[in-house]
Amino acid sequence: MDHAHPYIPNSVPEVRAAMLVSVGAVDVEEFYADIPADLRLHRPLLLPEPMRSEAELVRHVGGLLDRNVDGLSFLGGGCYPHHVPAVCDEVNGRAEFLTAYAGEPYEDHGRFQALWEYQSLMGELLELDVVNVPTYDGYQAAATSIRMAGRVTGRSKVLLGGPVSPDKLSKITDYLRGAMTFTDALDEDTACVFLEYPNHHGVIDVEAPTLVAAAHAAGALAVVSCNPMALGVLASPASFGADIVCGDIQPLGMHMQYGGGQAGFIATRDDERLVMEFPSRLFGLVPTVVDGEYGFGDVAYDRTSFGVREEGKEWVGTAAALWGITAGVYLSLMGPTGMREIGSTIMARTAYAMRLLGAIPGVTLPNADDPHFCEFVVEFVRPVGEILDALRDRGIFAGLPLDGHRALVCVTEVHTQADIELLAASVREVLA
Amino acid sequence: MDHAHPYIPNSVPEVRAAMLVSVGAVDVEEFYADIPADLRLHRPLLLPEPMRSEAELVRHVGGLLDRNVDGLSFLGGGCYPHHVPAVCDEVNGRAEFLTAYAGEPYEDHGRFQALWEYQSLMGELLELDVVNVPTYDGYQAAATSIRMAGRVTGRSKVLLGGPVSPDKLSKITDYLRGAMTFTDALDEDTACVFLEYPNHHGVIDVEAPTLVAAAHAAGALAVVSCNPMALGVLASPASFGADIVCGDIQPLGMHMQYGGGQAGFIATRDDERLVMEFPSRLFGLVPTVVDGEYGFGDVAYDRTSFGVREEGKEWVGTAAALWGITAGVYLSLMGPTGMREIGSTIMARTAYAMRLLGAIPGVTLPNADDPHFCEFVVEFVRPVGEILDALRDRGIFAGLPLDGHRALVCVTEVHTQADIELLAASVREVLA
Amino acid sequence: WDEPLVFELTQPGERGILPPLAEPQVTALVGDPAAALPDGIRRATPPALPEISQNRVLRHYLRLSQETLGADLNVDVGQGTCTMKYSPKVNDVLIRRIAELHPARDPATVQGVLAIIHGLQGMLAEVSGMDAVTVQPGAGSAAIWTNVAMIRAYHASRGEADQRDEIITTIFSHPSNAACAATAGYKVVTLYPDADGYPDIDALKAAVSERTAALLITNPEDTGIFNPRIAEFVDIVHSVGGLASYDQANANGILGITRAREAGFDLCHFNLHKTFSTPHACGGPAAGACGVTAELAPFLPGPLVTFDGVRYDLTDPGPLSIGKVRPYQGVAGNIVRAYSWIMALGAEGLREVAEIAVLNNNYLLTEMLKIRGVSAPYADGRRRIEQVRYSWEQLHADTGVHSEDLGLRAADFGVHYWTSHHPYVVAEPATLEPTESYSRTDLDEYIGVMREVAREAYESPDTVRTAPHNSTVHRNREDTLDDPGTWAVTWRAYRRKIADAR
Amino acid sequence: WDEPLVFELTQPGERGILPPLAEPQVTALVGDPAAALPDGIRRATPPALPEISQNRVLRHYLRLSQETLGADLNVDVGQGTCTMKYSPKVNDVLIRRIAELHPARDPATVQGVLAIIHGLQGMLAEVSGMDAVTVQPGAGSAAIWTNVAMIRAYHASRGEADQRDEIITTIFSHPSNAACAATAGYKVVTLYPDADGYPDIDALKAAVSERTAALLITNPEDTGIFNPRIAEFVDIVHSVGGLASYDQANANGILGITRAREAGFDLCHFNLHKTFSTPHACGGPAAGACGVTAELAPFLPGPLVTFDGVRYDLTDPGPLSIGKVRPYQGVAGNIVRAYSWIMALGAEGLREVAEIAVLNNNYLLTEMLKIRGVSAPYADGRRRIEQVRYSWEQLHADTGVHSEDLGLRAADFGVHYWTSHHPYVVAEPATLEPTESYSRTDLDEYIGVMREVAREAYESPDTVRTAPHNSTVHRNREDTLDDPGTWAVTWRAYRRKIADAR
Repeated sequence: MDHAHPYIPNSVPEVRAAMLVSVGAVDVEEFYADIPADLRLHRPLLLPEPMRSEAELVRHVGGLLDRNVDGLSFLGGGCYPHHVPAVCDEVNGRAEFLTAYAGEPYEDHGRFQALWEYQSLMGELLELDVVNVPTYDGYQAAATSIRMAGRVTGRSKVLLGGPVSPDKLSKITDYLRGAMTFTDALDEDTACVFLEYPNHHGVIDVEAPTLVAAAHAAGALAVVSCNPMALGVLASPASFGADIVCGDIQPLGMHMQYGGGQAGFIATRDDERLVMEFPSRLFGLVPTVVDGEYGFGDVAYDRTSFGVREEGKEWVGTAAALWGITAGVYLSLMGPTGMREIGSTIMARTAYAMRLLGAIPGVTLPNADDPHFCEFVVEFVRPVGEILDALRDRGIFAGLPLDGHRALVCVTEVHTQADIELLAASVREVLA
Repeated sequence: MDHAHPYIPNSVPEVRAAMLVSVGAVDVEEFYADIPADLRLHRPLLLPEPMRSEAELVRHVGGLLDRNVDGLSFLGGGCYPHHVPAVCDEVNGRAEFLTAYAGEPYEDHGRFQALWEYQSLMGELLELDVVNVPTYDGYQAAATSIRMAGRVTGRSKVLLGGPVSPDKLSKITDYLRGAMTFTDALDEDTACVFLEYPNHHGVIDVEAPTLVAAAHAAGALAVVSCNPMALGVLASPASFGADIVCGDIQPLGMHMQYGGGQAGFIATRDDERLVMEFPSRLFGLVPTVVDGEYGFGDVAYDRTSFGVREEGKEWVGTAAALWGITAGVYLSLMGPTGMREIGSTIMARTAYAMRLLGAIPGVTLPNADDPHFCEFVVEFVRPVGEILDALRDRGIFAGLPLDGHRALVCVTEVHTQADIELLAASVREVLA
Repeated sequence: WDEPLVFELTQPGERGILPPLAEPQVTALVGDPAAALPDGIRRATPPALPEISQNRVLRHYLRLSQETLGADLNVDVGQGTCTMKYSPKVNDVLIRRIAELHPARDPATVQGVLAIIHGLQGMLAEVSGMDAVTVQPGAGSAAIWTNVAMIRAYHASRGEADQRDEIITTIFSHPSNAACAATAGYKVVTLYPDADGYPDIDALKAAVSERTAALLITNPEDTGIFNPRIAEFVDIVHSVGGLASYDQANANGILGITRAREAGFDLCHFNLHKTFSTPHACGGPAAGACGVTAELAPFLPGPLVTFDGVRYDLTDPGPLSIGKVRPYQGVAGNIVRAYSWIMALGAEGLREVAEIAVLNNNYLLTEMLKIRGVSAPYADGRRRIEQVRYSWEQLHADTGVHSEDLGLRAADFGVHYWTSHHPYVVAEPATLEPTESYSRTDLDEYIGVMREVAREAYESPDTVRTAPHNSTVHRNREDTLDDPGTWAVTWRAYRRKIADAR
Repeated sequence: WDEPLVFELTQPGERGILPPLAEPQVTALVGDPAAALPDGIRRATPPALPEISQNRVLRHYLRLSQETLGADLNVDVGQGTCTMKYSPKVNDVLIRRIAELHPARDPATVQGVLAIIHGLQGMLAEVSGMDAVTVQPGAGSAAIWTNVAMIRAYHASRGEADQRDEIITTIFSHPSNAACAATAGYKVVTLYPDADGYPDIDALKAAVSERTAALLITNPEDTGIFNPRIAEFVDIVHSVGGLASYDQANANGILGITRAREAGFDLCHFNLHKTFSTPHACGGPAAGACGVTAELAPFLPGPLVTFDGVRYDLTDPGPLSIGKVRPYQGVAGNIVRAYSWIMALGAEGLREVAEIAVLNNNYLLTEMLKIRGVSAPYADGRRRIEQVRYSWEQLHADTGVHSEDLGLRAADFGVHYWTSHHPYVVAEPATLEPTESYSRTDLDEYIGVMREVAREAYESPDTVRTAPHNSTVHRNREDTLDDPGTWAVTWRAYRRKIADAR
């Protein structure tokens, strides 16, 4: 390059030349001496013409993103629209947190503390003593939880205890392949019952405790995937005996970010048999050489593939730590009262939306009498694609299509009474 | 309040009560014992119902701001659309800088250093040794610069050396009232010649050095208000003898922010007579008790009204320090080459816009042959309001109306060739 | 960090950011106009700015930020008179929405931001009881200037411009009251406190005359003492034809309790960065608001933001207006922040702000007075409103340690206070203003540091005298700052006078 | 800061943020469904979360951030293998635009973000030479898993799932290669370096058989040594019917120089948070990309982001697909960042990245080897690509000081390195990877610290052994972390096991 690039300080031609002299090289080609000619790319990469300036880059990318269309959205199904407190963004936008990585517990004391606090705050919400540093997402958390149950029990079957989203099931299926399979029966081969709470249709299954008890009676574990946002009002799965609780923390302070805000949690009792099956890092509070001082470090590091490669439990890598810190900020801000209030608001508004939509001719609600959290299934008299398209033309993204005539509609604290009424009026119009 | 507000920790009713006990008060009313009943407001303030939650607040304010309309803008005239490097926003958004205030040079060493560096970077751009901590805006900087000239010379007249925006003139007029007046002649009563460089019409007056020399010949000072963005390509006013140089740093890294990005600078030679007339704070590099260590402190603090109240030079208060830090970041990023390049780009695109608009029937350019920086006057054959309204209907904010048939059109590095061509095509259409 | 000066980071050729270049077709048509500038107007020597890659520029300023004790990072009750309150982060996010809005846009295209400006004007009118409000001034002192300019215009409109050449203020009002009056050409008369700490009413009576243009006064003053006879003060000034202008920098403790209107003021001003939570930003941008009675309204700076029930507009204020005090409509970012802050609190919330600020202050007062060596001059045993100017006079007499030393030593513990209260009417001053933003635990922590620092002053005074010990740098050799031969306001001056002279 | 645990900040009744409440009309119609939940499903005891005002929560986390040594703040060349490069701030700003975008939106409404995903896929296909790319994996290890899953599906589709039960990797490839293979049910065969530091080709020949499913290999390995016979390795595996998958975690030094295609690989992966600059975020969110040949493309996870020349769409990958590896289309924020980074550089810029990264590394190598006690095992006297795994074995032998001690001591000077390279094939390791982001001055500064720390190890080893001295906390008593009786993963566990047990 004939001038220096702002991202590459030593691309200054004179500096580059001086450094070559300093290391006794004629040319950077010397450094590539080990790469045989037949492996070399003998032409420039064919990439789009770059933007010379930041101004042009912003305009280019902004111009592309302008092609996204806004609207009033009732989409949920695993990624939820919630208000993200500004403090959450402030904290995860801090240069220190955004760009830190694998420092030691000393120069990165703040990062260790923030993640340990995240574990601890989640522990209070879940009423469990062990919570991992986040894994990638709720899908991975579910898949790993099931395999943990398989290892703990030495059994290889998993029984699904309710509707699970097809995408999540796809991930789980791939992840269990060769190790575990699905079953319809609860018997001596069953490693665990897996259930969602609330389930994929937004239903809060009041029989969940019964299912958990049945699993235990069969010597199986109960793995419960839950929406942590609901736990200010719903009993924690641990309170009715769940052994491994997992899910996605996206609702707790992460923007949806076109799917970039997902992060998975896995939690268990402080039982060595369970703890030793975690693939993830687990940070622990630890005394230091100074009395009374809190330090933090890795608990049972030699479980992990970082420590012992293929001898570790599954594998661990960079996943979603910053979202853990953020969820910690969220829970610190919300406190017990905030979590109760937001749960109540969501349930009330969800119920309100169900009432309004259920009253529209041509709409039925399959599970109208069950309690719901944050989403519910709507069945239209006409094909769902047709209805959703017509609503989209009105600037409303009314729900996720499930199948033929059904859609999943999501309502949270960000949807006002007026929003819900607009949805209902628009559905009525479309069906009229 | 029956619950605590997130912004008011001690609004927890129990804490409030306990603190009252702790200070031996029955009630907060005790603290207001000095306020007589007839001064008390015996009713609640009549304010709009507040937003309970941050989510609702965001929606409310966002909803109001949705009423602003976007478009392709060619508005300048004192506040300019430039690309703001992301690093500028990152730095001025840092909680430490955003919320610091009046700390000492020790615990706020970083703030002092950043502001001193701003002064120094501006000093290089301006080729002057003394630059103030920013004052409010370019208007204030101009008004104060003229009064400084009045005090230094002991004279009371100011001669304008070219077109000045009516608003700026309004501010200056108010500020000089009782102390100085305008004149048309350069004589022994003239404290200074005040000229803009480039001037209010975007014209780079090539006679500026001559005017400065004439002022000096009359024993007057030359006060030059300049656009610092131009100084990568234009000779600095100091290079042709300006005594006091002032202006607004908004172009150097500040978003327009509906006028919130303005900040004023004043600069002079390192001449005690001039320095002692600054009302602003001036930070200086200072040795500390540790050899070789750089500290920072206030230079000649006893000039200021902070130090000596009404005996100080004019007055000083909280003004626009953060924008000074930001301009420092901007200049650090741009360097000499960046400032030259951006100046060249702006001049080229401005000239291009002049060529294209000037070629349209019904458009004339009053100063077509003068060099321009960043803006120029366009004269339409039809009333300017009519033309601008028609362009606004096409999503183009084409310029600032000056008077009857004239508008001021601004072009910077953010306007691409295509933008300029769209403007020209639209003007042609409207005039057709 | 031992972070160098930005100039020391230069590496010729490095670039921090690249600007766009003119397109080939543009250049083909117009050439390079910058290169075509005539000699003497074309820059001959590039500015000696440093050349630094982007990563290093960022690192430099991030490190400097970490070397700055922002209010967000500490229990910032020590910058009394400045009302260091929590500035909600959500408001910083909201203002991004106006980042690219040009201030001279046609009002039809900026109805949103105008609605907010108008809304804030209305809310501040209610908070002050005044009839009309402008939020154009750039900060508190600019608002004081604006009020002085309106006072001058008012008297001029009545033909009394020359006659009324005196403005009265008090020593515990912000120095800008005195300084703005002087800048506007007024003779300044300063009232000192009487034995109770109230501005001396007899001195006022003696001072007023047909030469009196106005009284500029704070209440409560920087001592936190509310002057109960304030309405009398106003009446006295009115009785000679003067105006009364209320500096409401200290309004935080009296929101919803008492207003400018009830005391009879003609003008008042607020600092949005104090009472209304906008961030202090290392010393601005801030924002000021002026409120006036209907009689003074014609003198307001223009244009006015008005609402006809359907749309917001910018209206010319008429011939009596003082004109512009600032470009455009003020510091819009802070206007949006202040609006949002009030909308997050409402009437009940503002009153809670005031009451808790005052409760916190009296709690702090009670605990501070238990510390050896400190006192709260004036109004002995009485309550204060939202702040107290303390005196370490006794501690100084006992130990020789100055208040400033204590403040610097406190910084070693992560808190601080400032002592910029010239002239030192209160000896060895420290002004603490806890606002509503700090919890009891926070205040206890602050008090703990004060107690510890005072203990050190008595037991190991050198530790305090040589503080700071934990800062990036050590004590300045201040003398060079007042000597024209050595002061160095810029790097170029430093090189010329000091570095190259060696 | 001596910042407490967040739980210690609680004050019952304080609120950090308030959520909206249901409107009165909503409540009138539906009541309070949460309260109506049956016992056992309704939460009986509120979670024992702390109760803290907003200002204090913010202060807590800001202080913790300052206690974290982010890459933005230091010359972060010590986290070798991690490619700590400058992550441009502008990209963080750009992604705000997708913050509120639901990932299951109809493709017609998200053409912008799909265009970017598709664009990045195409650019990575060119950079790797592969035929098809997915950016769905959540990070590098997830991409490795995805490749292993595709390998498994490929062999299954040919009826060889059971027969091919071995995966071969090398000790200097990331542990996730071995671990993902094991998780997928494969027996793992690990190759060690020969005397020159290259993976032992004879060992590979001995290892391959009809049981070989694949070779997972990095090149250059974590030693910075490029294996010149890599195409032979691939051929050997191919010759027995296995696949070859290229872990391109270390691609930064070879961008535009050599590609997976040229060496004959079937699959490869990139870490967008390494080579393509997305921030490391304390350990994610990151993003991974997998590239495959046309033959493997049917096994890609779905849906695929496709373009028909007019519009972008999500397309079902067909029956051979492994299915989902992650919800939705991946970590969109990082996809936008990586796209923007490449668009700021172009082909010429990427090549400059590689060349300067390699130049910086060899500069660092030259200077490091001048320090007493350090060596660069293997390939003596040869150049390295983008990183070097150094050994302090000599220094340890001389002084008893461990590499880890040196790293902790370096942190006292504001830089650091990590030593998490288990098992320690290289004794007393330290891996330095300077990338293109650091200037010569930065590298000199880092080298200076290394020199000083090594000097201390020889001259005052206790200083090093007891480091850190400038950190917030001191050395952990690590033993409690491996004991189920004392480990404390949460505050509730700590209270139960330790605090309350006292």
